[in-house]
Amino acid sequence: MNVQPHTVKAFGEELNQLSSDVARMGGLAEALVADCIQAVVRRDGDLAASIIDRDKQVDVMEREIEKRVIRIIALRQPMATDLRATIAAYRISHDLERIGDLAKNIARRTHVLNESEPVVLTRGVERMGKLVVGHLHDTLNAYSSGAVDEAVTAWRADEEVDEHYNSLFRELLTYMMEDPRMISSSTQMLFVAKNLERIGDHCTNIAEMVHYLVTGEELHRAPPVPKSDLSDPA
Amino acid sequence: MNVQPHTVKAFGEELNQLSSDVARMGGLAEALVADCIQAVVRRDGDLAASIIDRDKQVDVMEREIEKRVIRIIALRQPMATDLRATIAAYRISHDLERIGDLAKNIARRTHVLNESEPVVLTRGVERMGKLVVGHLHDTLNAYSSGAVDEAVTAWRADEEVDEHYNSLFRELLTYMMEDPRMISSSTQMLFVAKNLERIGDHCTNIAEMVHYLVTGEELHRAPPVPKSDLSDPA
Amino acid sequence: MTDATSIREAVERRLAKRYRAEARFRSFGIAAICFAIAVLLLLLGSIGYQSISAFTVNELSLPVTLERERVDPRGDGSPESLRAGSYNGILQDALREQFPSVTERAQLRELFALYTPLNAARLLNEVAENPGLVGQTIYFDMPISDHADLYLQGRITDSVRAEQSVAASPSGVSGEVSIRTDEPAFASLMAAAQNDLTERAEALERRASRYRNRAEGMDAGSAAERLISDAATAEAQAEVLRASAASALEETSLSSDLQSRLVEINGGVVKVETISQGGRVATGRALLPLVSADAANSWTIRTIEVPETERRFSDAQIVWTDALADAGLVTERFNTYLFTNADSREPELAGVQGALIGSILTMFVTMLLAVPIGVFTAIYLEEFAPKNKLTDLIEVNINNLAAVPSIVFGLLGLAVFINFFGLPRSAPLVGGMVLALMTLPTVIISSRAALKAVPPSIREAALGVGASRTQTVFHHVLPLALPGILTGSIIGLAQALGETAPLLMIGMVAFIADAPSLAPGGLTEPATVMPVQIYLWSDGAERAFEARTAAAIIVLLALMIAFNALAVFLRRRFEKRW
Amino acid sequence: MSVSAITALTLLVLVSAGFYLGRTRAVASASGKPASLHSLPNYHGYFLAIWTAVPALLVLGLCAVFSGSIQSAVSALPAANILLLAGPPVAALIAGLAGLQIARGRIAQRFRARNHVERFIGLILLLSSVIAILTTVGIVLSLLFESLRFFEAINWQIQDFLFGLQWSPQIAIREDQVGQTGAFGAVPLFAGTAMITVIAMLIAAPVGLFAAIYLSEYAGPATRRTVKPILEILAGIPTVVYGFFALLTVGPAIRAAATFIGVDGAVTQSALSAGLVMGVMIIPFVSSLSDDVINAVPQSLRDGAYAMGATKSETVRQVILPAALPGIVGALLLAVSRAVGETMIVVMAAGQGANLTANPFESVTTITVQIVMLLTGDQEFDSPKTLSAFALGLVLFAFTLALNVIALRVVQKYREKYD
Amino acid sequence: MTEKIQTVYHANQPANPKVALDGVDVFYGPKQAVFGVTMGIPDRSVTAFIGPSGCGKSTVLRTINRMNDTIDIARVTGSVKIDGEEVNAKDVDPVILRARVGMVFQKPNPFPKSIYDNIAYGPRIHGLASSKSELDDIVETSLKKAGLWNEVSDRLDQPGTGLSGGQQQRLVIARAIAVSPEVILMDEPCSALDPIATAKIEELIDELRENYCIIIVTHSMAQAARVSQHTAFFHLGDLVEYGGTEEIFTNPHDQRTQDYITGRFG
Amino acid sequence: MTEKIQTVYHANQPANPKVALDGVDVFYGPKQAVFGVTMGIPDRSVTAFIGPSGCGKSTVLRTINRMNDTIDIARVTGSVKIDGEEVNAKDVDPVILRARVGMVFQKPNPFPKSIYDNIAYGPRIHGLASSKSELDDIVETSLKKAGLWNEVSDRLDQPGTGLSGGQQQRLVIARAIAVSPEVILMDEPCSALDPIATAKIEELIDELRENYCIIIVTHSMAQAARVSQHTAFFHLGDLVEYGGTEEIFTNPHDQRTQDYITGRFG
Repeated sequence: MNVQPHTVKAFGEELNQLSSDVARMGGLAEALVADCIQAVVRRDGDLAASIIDRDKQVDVMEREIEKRVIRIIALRQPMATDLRATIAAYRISHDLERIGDLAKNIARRTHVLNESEPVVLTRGVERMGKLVVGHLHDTLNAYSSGAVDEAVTAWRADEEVDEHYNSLFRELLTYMMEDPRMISSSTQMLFVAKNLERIGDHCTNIAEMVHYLVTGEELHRAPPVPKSDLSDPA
Repeated sequence: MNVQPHTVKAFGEELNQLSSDVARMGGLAEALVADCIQAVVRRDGDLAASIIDRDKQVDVMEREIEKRVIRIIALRQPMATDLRATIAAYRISHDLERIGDLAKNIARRTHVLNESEPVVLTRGVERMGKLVVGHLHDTLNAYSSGAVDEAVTAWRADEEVDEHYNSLFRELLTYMMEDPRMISSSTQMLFVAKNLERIGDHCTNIAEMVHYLVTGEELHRAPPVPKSDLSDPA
Repeated sequence: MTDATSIREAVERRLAKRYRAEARFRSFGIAAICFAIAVLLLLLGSIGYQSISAFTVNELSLPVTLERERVDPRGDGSPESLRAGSYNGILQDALREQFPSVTERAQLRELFALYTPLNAARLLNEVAENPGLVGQTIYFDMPISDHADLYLQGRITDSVRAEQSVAASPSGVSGEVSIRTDEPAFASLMAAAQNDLTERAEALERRASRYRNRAEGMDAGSAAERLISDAATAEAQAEVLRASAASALEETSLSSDLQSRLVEINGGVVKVETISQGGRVATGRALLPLVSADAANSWTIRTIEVPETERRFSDAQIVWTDALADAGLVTERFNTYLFTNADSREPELAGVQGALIGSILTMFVTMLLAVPIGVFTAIYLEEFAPKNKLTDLIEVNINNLAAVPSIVFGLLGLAVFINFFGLPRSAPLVGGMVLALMTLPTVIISSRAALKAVPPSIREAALGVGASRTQTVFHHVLPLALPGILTGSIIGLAQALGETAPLLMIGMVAFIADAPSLAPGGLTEPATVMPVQIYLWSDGAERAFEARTAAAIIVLLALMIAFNALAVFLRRRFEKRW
Repeated sequence: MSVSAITALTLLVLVSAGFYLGRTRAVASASGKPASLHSLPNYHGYFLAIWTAVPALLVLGLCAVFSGSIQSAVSALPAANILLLAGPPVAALIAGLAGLQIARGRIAQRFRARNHVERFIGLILLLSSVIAILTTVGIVLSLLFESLRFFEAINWQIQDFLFGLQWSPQIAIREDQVGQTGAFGAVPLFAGTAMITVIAMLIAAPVGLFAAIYLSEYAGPATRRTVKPILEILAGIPTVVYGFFALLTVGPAIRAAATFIGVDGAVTQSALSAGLVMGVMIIPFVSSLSDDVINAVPQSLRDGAYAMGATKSETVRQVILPAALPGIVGALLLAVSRAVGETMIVVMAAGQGANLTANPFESVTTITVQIVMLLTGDQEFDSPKTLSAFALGLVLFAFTLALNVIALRVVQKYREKYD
Repeated sequence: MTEKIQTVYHANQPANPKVALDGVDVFYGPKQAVFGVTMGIPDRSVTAFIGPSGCGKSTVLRTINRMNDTIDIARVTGSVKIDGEEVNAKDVDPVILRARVGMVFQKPNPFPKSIYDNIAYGPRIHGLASSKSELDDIVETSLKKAGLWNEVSDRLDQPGTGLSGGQQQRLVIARAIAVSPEVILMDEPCSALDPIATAKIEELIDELRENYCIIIVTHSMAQAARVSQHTAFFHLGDLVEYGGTEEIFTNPHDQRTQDYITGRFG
Repeated sequence: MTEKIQTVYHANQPANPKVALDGVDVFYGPKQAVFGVTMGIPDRSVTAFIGPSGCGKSTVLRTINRMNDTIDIARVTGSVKIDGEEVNAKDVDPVILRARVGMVFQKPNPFPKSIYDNIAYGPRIHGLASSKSELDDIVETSLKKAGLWNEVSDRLDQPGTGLSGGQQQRLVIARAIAVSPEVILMDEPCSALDPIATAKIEELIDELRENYCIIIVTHSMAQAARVSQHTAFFHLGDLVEYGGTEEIFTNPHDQRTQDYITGRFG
């Protein structure tokens, strides 16, 4: 972003380290989300277990980034872009941690799902999952490259995820009503979908932070679209 | 905490303003949570509508606090306790905003609930809600007074909320299986309970920040308690 | 080289050598300071030592009978009449009264040289002031002559008395007297004279041989010839001396270039001229008549160590002075003449009062001109002057003026003030103006330094609250710089006070016997100043002027120390820290 | 009471009246609000006082200058004495009153009295500083003018004056020998001056320099407090005292010492004794100038050297002296010019014989001695003998001027570095 | 050097600037030190001038009370207006101007007089007090405003130079206040002080802002951030950017400002 | 004054401190300026001394190379050890000590010699180079280490005083490095410099830390935070708190440290 390097190289390095940590954490979270969908779709208990394990790593990274941010603020008094980069890293790491948590939550639900019948709607969840992973990927790319346009695109795309979630919700509800045996697993699927929707929300947050980081201005959320009756009020 | 005031009074005032803003925001969020439970219990559509409206205020406050925090970091270069207070305010406001969002989400669900039969389990939700509101209240008190012990107590109490949530989850599941007509409303109730559980989690976060703010050290989360089969993997 | 221990070794290897160099360097510094202090002490010590005799004076107090007809020839007691009196005669008579035996003209001249006739004028003044004295006999105090004074202070010669217990009988009481003893009491004197003669002969011979040696080393020429002739003369003189030395043990005539021997016997003094009969008989003139010609068992031989030819105070004068002193007519007291009299040809009456007044008048003019002009110039240059060619020129100018030799200012004064403007020569007015011009750069430079030392922040502060430049300078800068300005001005004036050369140029070197008046009119009267007075006296023929010079120096130094003490006091008292 | 005293008193009263009038008028014009005045009331007072005093004093000054001519013009008239006595004061009073009247009308609320008063003060200051220039002009003109007359008297044989080997101005006093060649050859004087200066500097330079170094770098505060004033005493002693010292103490001592070691022809008034004493006189000059220069070297440089592990002498020799060198050179040059121009010591101690010799035990003469010799006593201002003193003065002035200019340049450069 | 991008202070340009500079150039001899600075400085707030050494910030400051007049070789062109009144006009008396525009310098420079006389000097030369009691009032008010009254009220007759550095600087501020200026210029007022004294001065500046137009030149970006509401960044004699302090320190628009503020020095 | 709470540097107290102070008292005449300071300063890191004016931080610094010796009235008691070797012992030669402990001062003080001679000064007086080429090597290495080589390599024969303030300060650091010291003391090395020069010096300090034990006294807390790994806070001659810089600036244990760092001055 800045061609000129910091005169105090160590400061520049610290900032670089911070953003590369965030990027690495993003990669980890992205992998967790992709894998948890696979775990649900393939009913893969081992993968689910590994996700739960890997999420701990994400949590550790978040704590490290938080420490690093406080350290930078306390010792370097960052200003302007540097300050924004620091704040953005802090916020994004928080979102990524939540994403990791949500992925972990999804992975946990595979245990329950595996015990019941295979749910038909895994297809829908898989599609929604791919969409979310795609957005997450784009957002993180935008962060790494500092491309505002990409971030805005990713931010806009969240509506699509919401639509997906609403249709899934309705379908699952119908499903449960049709076959009460499926209630337990469908409920789990409901939560999986909800979690994916939340992950999408966090992507939006990240995209907003990228926008702030680059331009210094906040992206204002569009006014909430009125929800239809059967859609889930998010 | 510090008897001595800041030599530059404006700085001290800004910090005080920040923490009083956070406290005010906390009060608002607390009211939202309490009201949304009332709305669910009493099936009060008007209250629900007002909650949705008031949440916007919480969102605005969060953005204001965020701006203020960045302003303080950029212009005042806070150190030591001041830095921790600033960071804590930032984090807590974020949690409070989430709490507001979750309360709003609960309020939205009353619309759906009102259309269906009254759910039996409102009692359980109400109890759980009261518990959560109580914790939130205690945590916010701890923030205002800087009492670490209270914060730690509130932090510990989150397990209780989790237990409540798990029993509610099981009951609702059984309920749905018994009466498929209740599926739609029970699902909503499920989400209400889940949201309350999330609010509890946010209380924990706030308690952690209070601990950090006062002592400068982080409260480490206890290792997750192994969940029973039918409990919801949070 | 980055190895810590090897670096340490390298450092340690050279350490002893470095410390030796250190000690050497330091000792140079100490030596320099010791040298400076030693010279200062030597200077002050030698001047102090030389001045001692000038601060006391031996006063001759004679009973003087102011006979009416001699003092008041017209008899009307009018001032005119009193002025016509023959006071010197009265003084001469008074002195003769003490030594009735002195009658020869030549001896009388010697006797009257014990005081200076200028004292007659003093006596006249005393009588004129107090006509009631006429006809009375008073004790008149006057300084004894400078030589007598020096003699009494032991600065002309030492003398040794040898007590004799051999019976000696003088041949008479006055005139030519020969003293006869049974034993050769005077033999030792003969031996001493012989020794003395021989030594002097040897010294001459040594010098002659040195001349000859040198002449041999030279090419033949006028210089060599002169040397050779000099050597020949010396050898001839040595010959004569040796001859008289050889016969000395027989009969010695104590010539005046040998130590004088006086025999004090029976209350009289006989100057030994010849010794004969193997040292049993000494013959000479009675300088002071003996009371009787009886044989005496207790008498003294007094040796005056400096030969009579080498001093300007004869044996007779020594004896008379001693006699006067013994009679209690000579008293030693603090020399007030030094301060109450102006210059005089006679050292014993010479004083610095005239020069002091001249100095005061001159300094007054200098101060009045140099200080205000200097301070104004400094203020202008430091605070107001724009940076341009003119002010640059003034600056360079002043710095150069400060180092222009003082004598050049004298030339300026001579050419401009005296020749061009026609101001009077030798006047304090002109001297003051010349010294003012000379002091001006010093005052300007020290004032500027004092102004410069006031931090610019004070000026900014005053300008910042809306003071004008003039207000800034006169309210803030000048008061702060004042101690420095005063100190600098006083030091400049002190310098001017000690300055001599330019005043020589404008004729302030004249002999001024009357002190100028302190009134404004005195500014144009001829005058001299302290340092010039010192210069004049240092040239004085009379030996007593040496002491007077030294004393005048002490007075001048005291003045300058007072000036500098004032400067130090002002600096201490008013110095402000910022 | 004399006329002048009455005049002075009247003028004083008039000026005070002017001051008071200005003040009151200003206060009145402000209509009770002094803060609304452009200048403080006192400045209005000063303004009127100046306008009263200056015309009056100018008139008095003019009367004094032209009094001679007026006197002769009116002496024919009866009652001229009264007119002469009373005229100038009355005229002065009238002028003062006129000035007061003219200036009075200008006092007003917005009148910039302060600026006018300040401009007047500025003018006085400027006039003062011009006197310094006039002095130099006076020196140059008088020296040049008289020198030209001298050169004219010796038929413009300037080269003989500058390079001639014989100096005997007494010859020239005889009318028939005016301008004879060889009589005014100044080389012996130059040589004598040079020899004495060299001897003096040989003493003063090392002693002064080392004393300064020791005082500023080694001595403790107590030593500095005692030794510095002692050196200052040395500087404050008038030169005539040094001359006396040289004449009576040093000269005889040197002669005795010279005779003792077998040098012939040693005299009391020798170049050596004058040079030695002059050297002593210049010691404090060198040491105080060097001290200033050394002290101007910032402490931080010393700290830097000490922190590198340098010893004191290394710090002095390798850091402080190189840093101070230009200043020290300047100081030494100033000392040389001082030695060249010094008069009294040489007059008293160096003798008067214009010997061209390299033997320091002999007596030599210098430029300044000759100036003194030529100009003391009775002078006829037309004889080349007297005029030659001015030519010598010109040479002296030119030489010292050149030295000073160089020295001041060097010192200035040095100062700029550390200001 | 002549072509330059001048960021106009668009959003916060005050409608009625207290001090308005328009195309101000300053030359030192033949060298141009300030290039066409145009800016409006609002009343009742603190405006900070920042930038690297030699960027001309102090020079611009000194055009406002014509302190550049005291430097022989300095020459100012362009217009400087206070309340719409031209400052550089020939008929403006700089003495009166400087009474309207107080100035505080880098090194505390109290007069070596008593504390009382330090404060009273300005009112005295400008004839602001007609009686002793009026003068006493001015002194007390000024010292109170400068927050120094409690510390020195019992020793007003002692020299101002005996105070500590920070107190001296507050004394100097009180002295400036005493002539009731409208604008106070401060040229690095804290650079000679330690952090404690600095904090006290900054607190004082913050209090004074309510009544005066304060312009402060500072080396320390952190200080500019702390005390000012508006910040102007100068570079090589150009006004590069001028805006709200928060804006400048979180989101500067010009790359040079950005680089300077974040410590990216070439 | 005598009773005091001394926070011991527990966690980060290095096992083998490069410089160890034990009960160091310093007196100026009859006045005690430093009270029993005990601390161990680790090698290959930057330790900052902070505290208000007159807190004794510079005085403590100057005990390490015995620069207090050059002040007549200063007296030091207690033990100062470098690598376990007592510094204050009578038989320790300050010349050798100062060759081991370099020092950089507040005002850049290059000698008025050429850049080359400035650097070569130390090696020359200590006889560290046996040949001209060896000396050339030392000069080049030192200038490179001080990051100045690129700026001055083509004008080594020009005077060091002609450089800019920041370059002069780096020249002085290079001069200190040239005698291969083990410890480098810096007494407010940036207080006379502008932000740009300061940043460059800070960068240099950060680079040098890999090879030297650096101790820096600074007025600026921000600077201490930026450059140091360890920070010691002094107050009224006491060492109040000593610890990791991050710890001190985010979570100091002593109330006085807290108050000072957060700007709460009495």
